[in-house]
Amino acid sequence: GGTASSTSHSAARAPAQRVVILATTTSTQDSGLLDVVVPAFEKASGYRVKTVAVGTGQALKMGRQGNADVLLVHAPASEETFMEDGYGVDRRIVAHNYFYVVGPASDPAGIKSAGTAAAAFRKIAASRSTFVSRGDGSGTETKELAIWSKAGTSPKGRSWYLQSGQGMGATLQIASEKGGYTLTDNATFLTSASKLELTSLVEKDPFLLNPYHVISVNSAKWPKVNKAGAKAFADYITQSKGQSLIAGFGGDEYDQPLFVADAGKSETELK
Amino acid sequence: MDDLVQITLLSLGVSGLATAISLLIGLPLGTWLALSTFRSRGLVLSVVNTGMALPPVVAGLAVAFLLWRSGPLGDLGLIYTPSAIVLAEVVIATPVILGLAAAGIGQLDPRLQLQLQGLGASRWQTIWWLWREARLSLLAALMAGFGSVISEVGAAMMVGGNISGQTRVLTTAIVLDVGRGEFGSAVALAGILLALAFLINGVLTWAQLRKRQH
Amino acid sequence: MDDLVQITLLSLGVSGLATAISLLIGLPLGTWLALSTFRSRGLVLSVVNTGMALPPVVAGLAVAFLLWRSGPLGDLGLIYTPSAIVLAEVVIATPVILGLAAAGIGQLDPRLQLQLQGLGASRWQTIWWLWREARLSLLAALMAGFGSVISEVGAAMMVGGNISGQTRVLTTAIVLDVGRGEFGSAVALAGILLALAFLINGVLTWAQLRKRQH
Amino acid sequence: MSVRLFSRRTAFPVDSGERTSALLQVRGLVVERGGRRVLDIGQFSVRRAETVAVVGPNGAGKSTLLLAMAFLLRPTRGELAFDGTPVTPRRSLALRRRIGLVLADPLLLDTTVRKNVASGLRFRGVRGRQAGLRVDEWLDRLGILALRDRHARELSSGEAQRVSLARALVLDPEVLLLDEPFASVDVAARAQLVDDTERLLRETERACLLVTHDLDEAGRLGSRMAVVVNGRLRQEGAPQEVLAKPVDPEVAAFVGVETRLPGRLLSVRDGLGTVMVQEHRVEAVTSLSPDRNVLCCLRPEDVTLRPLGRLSPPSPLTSARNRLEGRIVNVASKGPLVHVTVDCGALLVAAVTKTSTLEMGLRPGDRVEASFKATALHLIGLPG
Amino acid sequence: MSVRLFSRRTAFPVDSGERTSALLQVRGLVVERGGRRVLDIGQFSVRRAETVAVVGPNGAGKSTLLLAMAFLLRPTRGELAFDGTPVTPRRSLALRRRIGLVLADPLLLDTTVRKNVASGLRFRGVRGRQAGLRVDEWLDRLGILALRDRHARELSSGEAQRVSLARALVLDPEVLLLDEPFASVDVAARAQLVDDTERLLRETERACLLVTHDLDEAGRLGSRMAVVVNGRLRQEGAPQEVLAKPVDPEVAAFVGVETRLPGRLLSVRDGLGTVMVQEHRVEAVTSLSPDRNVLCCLRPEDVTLRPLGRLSPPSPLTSARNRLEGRIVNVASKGPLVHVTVDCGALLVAAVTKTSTLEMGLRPGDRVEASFKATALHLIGLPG
Ligand SMILES: Nc1ncnc2c1ncn2[C@@H]1O[C@H](COP(=O)(O)OP(=O)(O)OP(=O)(O)O)[C@@H](O)[C@H]1O
Ligand SMILES: Nc1ncnc2c1ncn2[C@@H]1O[C@H](COP(=O)(O)OP(=O)(O)OP(=O)(O)O)[C@@H](O)[C@H]1O
Ligand SMILES: [Mg+2]
Ligand SMILES: [Mg+2]
Repeated sequence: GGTASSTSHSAARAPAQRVVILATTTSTQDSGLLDVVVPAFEKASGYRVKTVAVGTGQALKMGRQGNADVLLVHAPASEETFMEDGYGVDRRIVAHNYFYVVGPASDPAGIKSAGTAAAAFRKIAASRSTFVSRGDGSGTETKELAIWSKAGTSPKGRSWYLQSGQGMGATLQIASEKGGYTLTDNATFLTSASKLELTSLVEKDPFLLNPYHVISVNSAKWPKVNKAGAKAFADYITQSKGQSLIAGFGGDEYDQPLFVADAGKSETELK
Repeated sequence: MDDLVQITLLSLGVSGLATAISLLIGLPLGTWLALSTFRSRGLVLSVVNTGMALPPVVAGLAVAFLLWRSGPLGDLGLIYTPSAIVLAEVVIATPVILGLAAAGIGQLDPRLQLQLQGLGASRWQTIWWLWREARLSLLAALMAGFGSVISEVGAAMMVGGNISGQTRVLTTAIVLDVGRGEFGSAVALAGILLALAFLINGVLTWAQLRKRQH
Repeated sequence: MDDLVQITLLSLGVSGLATAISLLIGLPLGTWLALSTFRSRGLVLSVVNTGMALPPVVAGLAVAFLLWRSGPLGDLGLIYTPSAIVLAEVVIATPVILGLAAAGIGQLDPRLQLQLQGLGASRWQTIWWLWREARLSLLAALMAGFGSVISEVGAAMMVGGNISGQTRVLTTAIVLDVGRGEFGSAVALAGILLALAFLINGVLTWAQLRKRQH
Repeated sequence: MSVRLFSRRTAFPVDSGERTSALLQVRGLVVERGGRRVLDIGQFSVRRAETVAVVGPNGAGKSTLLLAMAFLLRPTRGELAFDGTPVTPRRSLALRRRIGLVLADPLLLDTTVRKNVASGLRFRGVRGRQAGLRVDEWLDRLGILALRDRHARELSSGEAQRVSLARALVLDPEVLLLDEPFASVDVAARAQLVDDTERLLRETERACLLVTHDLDEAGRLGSRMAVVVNGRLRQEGAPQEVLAKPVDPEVAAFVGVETRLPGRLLSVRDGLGTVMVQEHRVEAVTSLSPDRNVLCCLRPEDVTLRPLGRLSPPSPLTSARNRLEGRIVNVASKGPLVHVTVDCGALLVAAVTKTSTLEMGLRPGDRVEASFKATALHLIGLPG
Repeated sequence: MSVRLFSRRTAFPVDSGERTSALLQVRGLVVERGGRRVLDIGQFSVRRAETVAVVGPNGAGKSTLLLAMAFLLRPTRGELAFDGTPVTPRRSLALRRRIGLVLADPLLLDTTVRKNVASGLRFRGVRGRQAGLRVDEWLDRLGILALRDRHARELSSGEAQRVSLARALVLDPEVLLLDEPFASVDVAARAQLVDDTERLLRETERACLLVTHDLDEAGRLGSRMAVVVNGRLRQEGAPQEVLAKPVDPEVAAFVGVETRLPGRLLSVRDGLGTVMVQEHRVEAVTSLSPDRNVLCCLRPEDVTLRPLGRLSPPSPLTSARNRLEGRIVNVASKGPLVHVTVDCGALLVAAVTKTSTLEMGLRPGDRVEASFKATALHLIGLPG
């Protein structure tokens, strides 16, 4: 049935290539954001989006190999390398949320008073409290490592420093079970907080900003890339319709919206 | 609710098709392996049995390499379609069915083959009756093959993409729910999956016992 | 490199132990199921075969519920340890070994049991020789069981946590590499895993063929 | 011990005469297989130093009886005792280990010939050199020593059957249960084996239950013969007696009484009865009372023929000898003998050696005199 | 067609006399099983309307020969032809469908009796009512119609063997290959079956290769008898001839020639030879040349005994009759006969009917005269 309807659709709306492959990180899918945005985009544009939620590393790899048309990711450093290497075009900010440093309510390292993430990490290291890292090359891990280096410590190889090598949900679960700390994006944390024995201890540090960008894969490098589709998706989520969907997402269920729509802002504006 | 029905049907369809194809490949090859006596048979058997240990995600990766746009079959546009999942699951289930079928048929009395041929059975008739005689093992092989694909997630994720409404099957939906911390929903989906498997097994077991009252 | 050795050994140890335990549970139960003739035998067989379709992640989830701090066995502190993985893998491999063993033994000539007892075999001696007679199927069952756990990832992730240096096994490492986009490394790990499986299968197949030259 | 003796008595009251001698005994045995009652035997036993040959048509229940007596089939009803001890599931293994069983199908284990033959010993914990020597000795006695390292799947049918026999004999059991043990063995070896087995059973005073289709074998090995038909024990007794004096027409037919003629017993004097068979009056030794219908049974080998017509001397008179004249209607070779059917009004079958047949020149159409002793004619009472 | 005929000729040059009659033919057949050469047969054939009975000791290769002739074993070497057509793997299925095969082991399929018997028909595409009727007819002829809906696993051994027979006979094949087809069938049914089979083969003019351990059966069913020993075809010929005139000592022993005495052929005149056996001088009809060592073969049924000592009349003189006096050393019952061993210097075995034994009162120790015709004494040439 799929192919039959697809031909009739393409005849009506006439996008040359209807399928758009969106490679994204698991956090956007796990939070449920894409379940709202993608169907709306499909309805509005006539494209069919194949959302592939994978690790950040794999998403970027798929972009590098031309196996995706458009990326929605949150690992600024890796993204910049990706752009510099010429695999992406048209990188735009979509939204942001924040990372939290979370841990057990008892807060054995006493980081609640630390103020900044770096200070909190120093306390964790000093008290040798358990810290669970994603360790999966995700944007979250990249950010975590940046914080460690800002804090001036290197936790790798320490017995209290665990690398889960898993997604945010699983990592939070491990941290909860082990009574340890971890760094999490607020969207994932808020959606699963009820099942966890973790509280948010450090937030609102500007360094903990978590920006999401949309990047179109360079069709000059990979001619098979659906350039028009990628642009259409990027346009949609950075323009009014998409932005309002993002801004409203999660607001009813949680005390705060999970994402802040940022289209058009520049990196520096966010901080 | 609609979603659930669609996911369930897709799971069933994809796994069923993959199992059927694996059966079509594995049963003849397994039969041949069981009945032939060439030198390196042990080696081939080991390779096949090793295939049972192929991690689904690796099967998925291999198929993805094939089907990705950058791969040799990229132009077919099969990646992130149910067909891609079927392909990967065939890779997973075939060694299971092949290996177990070879074992089951290999356990038959070798003289049975002679007796059948002596009754005038053609090659295919002979094989058909050997299958009948080994049906207990072959049904177990079928069930193990089906079980291996209906329950696998790595390949379905990798080449299917777990795309809602398109390639989301029960297992990938379960993993998604688990990732979201929605354990209740995950367990419910698992319940559906197991109920399905039970239904199919029940029908097959019943058919097999009916034919073989002690 | 050290890491690689440790991960490989852990994989082998965990899967080996889980398979061994599953064999200890599945083989006797499967034998009993094959030889007994009680009324609801078909039902039990169906349930067992359904177990082959249990998604690893669900098995993992079930064991996690048990072992999480909030669970009934939480105080044992087993979650995110290799023991937890073993436990979950036992849940996965047992139905496989049980179901396939039952099929293999069920395919034996029922008079063989009488002949053995007639020769003065005790219950255990009888069962031992029946196993010998069905060894082709039983080895395939063992390999399928081992294959199902050495290749599974959902349960190992869920209850093991894939914690580097502690509970990271080959499959979870592969999944991690895939997630990182490090496909080459993933394939290399898969190579190690398959080489391992091949080695084990080769040894078992050789042992079995040695005893059964045509 | 005395308590057990007591409980044994209550569980299975065997009369004291039997208790000493009956090694294997069943009582009220009913066995159902596949939902059908295939065996229903009131009382049957195998005594020490005795070989009971069980014969009967296909499907009669002989193998079932043997399986039941090896405690391998749970009977629907009935009591079994081994050496005076009632057989219970708990005791059955220990008792079974005093038995040697050979099934009709060799059902060899998937290993070498030697290990097959050693299997029963291994089950009893006998291993090592001692066991090896015993195994080799029996392989040798059965003429299959050369095959000892062969895989059991690579044997001819006769070879396989010998392995199966060796497997039971090596155990030197108190009771041997043999189900058609020589069926696939070649003539020469079979003659040898029957002789050997007979000697073995006699010398070691072992009990044996032998199921066979060879009445000759049954007669040679069996100290008693039991005829099972349709799940029931029809007759039991010395082989000669069963062959000569079957109790009913079915048994008569089965044991090879070719001449079975209905007649009427007119009178009996001093145990010698006069029977009217069609127009003939013949004499038979009988214990039946007169004035009843009978079946006259005559084994072919008890009938002698004499050609008539060609100036034959009058036959010498013997006491109580029946003589009937008739015409040969059929001559059929049966092994070393020839079965000659003579129509004397009623049809009589006589067994004659080939040599005699040739010498007398017996051919269909010839007139002959058939004679048989009154003791050879066995009467079975019929209703009416 | 003519091309095939031609190529057939080159591939398998059969002489024209045989081509018309040999239905199944092998030449230079060598079969290896389990790495051992188990069969090595120069030339052997089964002609139309002929039954060849194959006999031989266990493990001789009889079943192997039968499997090879059913194109079921790929021979190491050798050529097979069916109806003049060389058998190739491509043609073997079509040719095999003209054959009916019964293996020694019934090997029934895991289904009902009826479906088992119908299986061969189904393989040939024969189904439906027609097939059903044929199946039922044969089930009836074999006395197992009542079992037709039984599962094949629920049969006694004899019942299973009858199913296996029915399965082959229902096909009405051009050639029947039967491997010990009656081994587990009961005496009565067996006699009936042998008769029936004989009539069937005769009336339908079918070819048949029958492997059996029953020499009597072989003699009755076989128009020819083939003796296989140790993988080689030792002798072929009319059953009477094979039994009476075995070509070598091994065959002689196998076919039941109990008296086998070494002697020296002194002279031959007009085909009548004089042989010195120990101190005795006996006469035998022979075609051997004199002055060589021979084995004197004598079947027990060809020897007649006459008690001596108790005022016995001088025995009537018959031409070329050998007479030896001796003392009985053993009397053993063999079915309806008694084998009496007489020590006349050399040991002679005579078969006597039970009745004669009793009438003559033969007992060990008695002096008797053993006599046999010169035609009954068969000489086998020995080296030297
Ligand atoms: N496994 C079985 N299940 C059900 N019925 C059976 C089974 N084996 C035998 N029977 C039936 O039980 C009856 C007795 O069988 P049994 O094997 O004791 O006969 P038997 O006297 O040994 O015959 P044979 O001379 O053919 O060996 C037969 O009617 C047979 O069909
Ligand atoms: N499957 C086999 N593999 C290897 N050797 C075999 C196999 N079957 C039989 N043999 C051997 O081949 C030889 C001939 O066997 P075959 O079965 O032809 O004998 P046979 O004459 O039929 O004997 P029997 O009278 O015992 O049935 C024997 O030495 C036997 O041990
Ligand atoms: Mg029987
Ligand atoms: Mg044979």
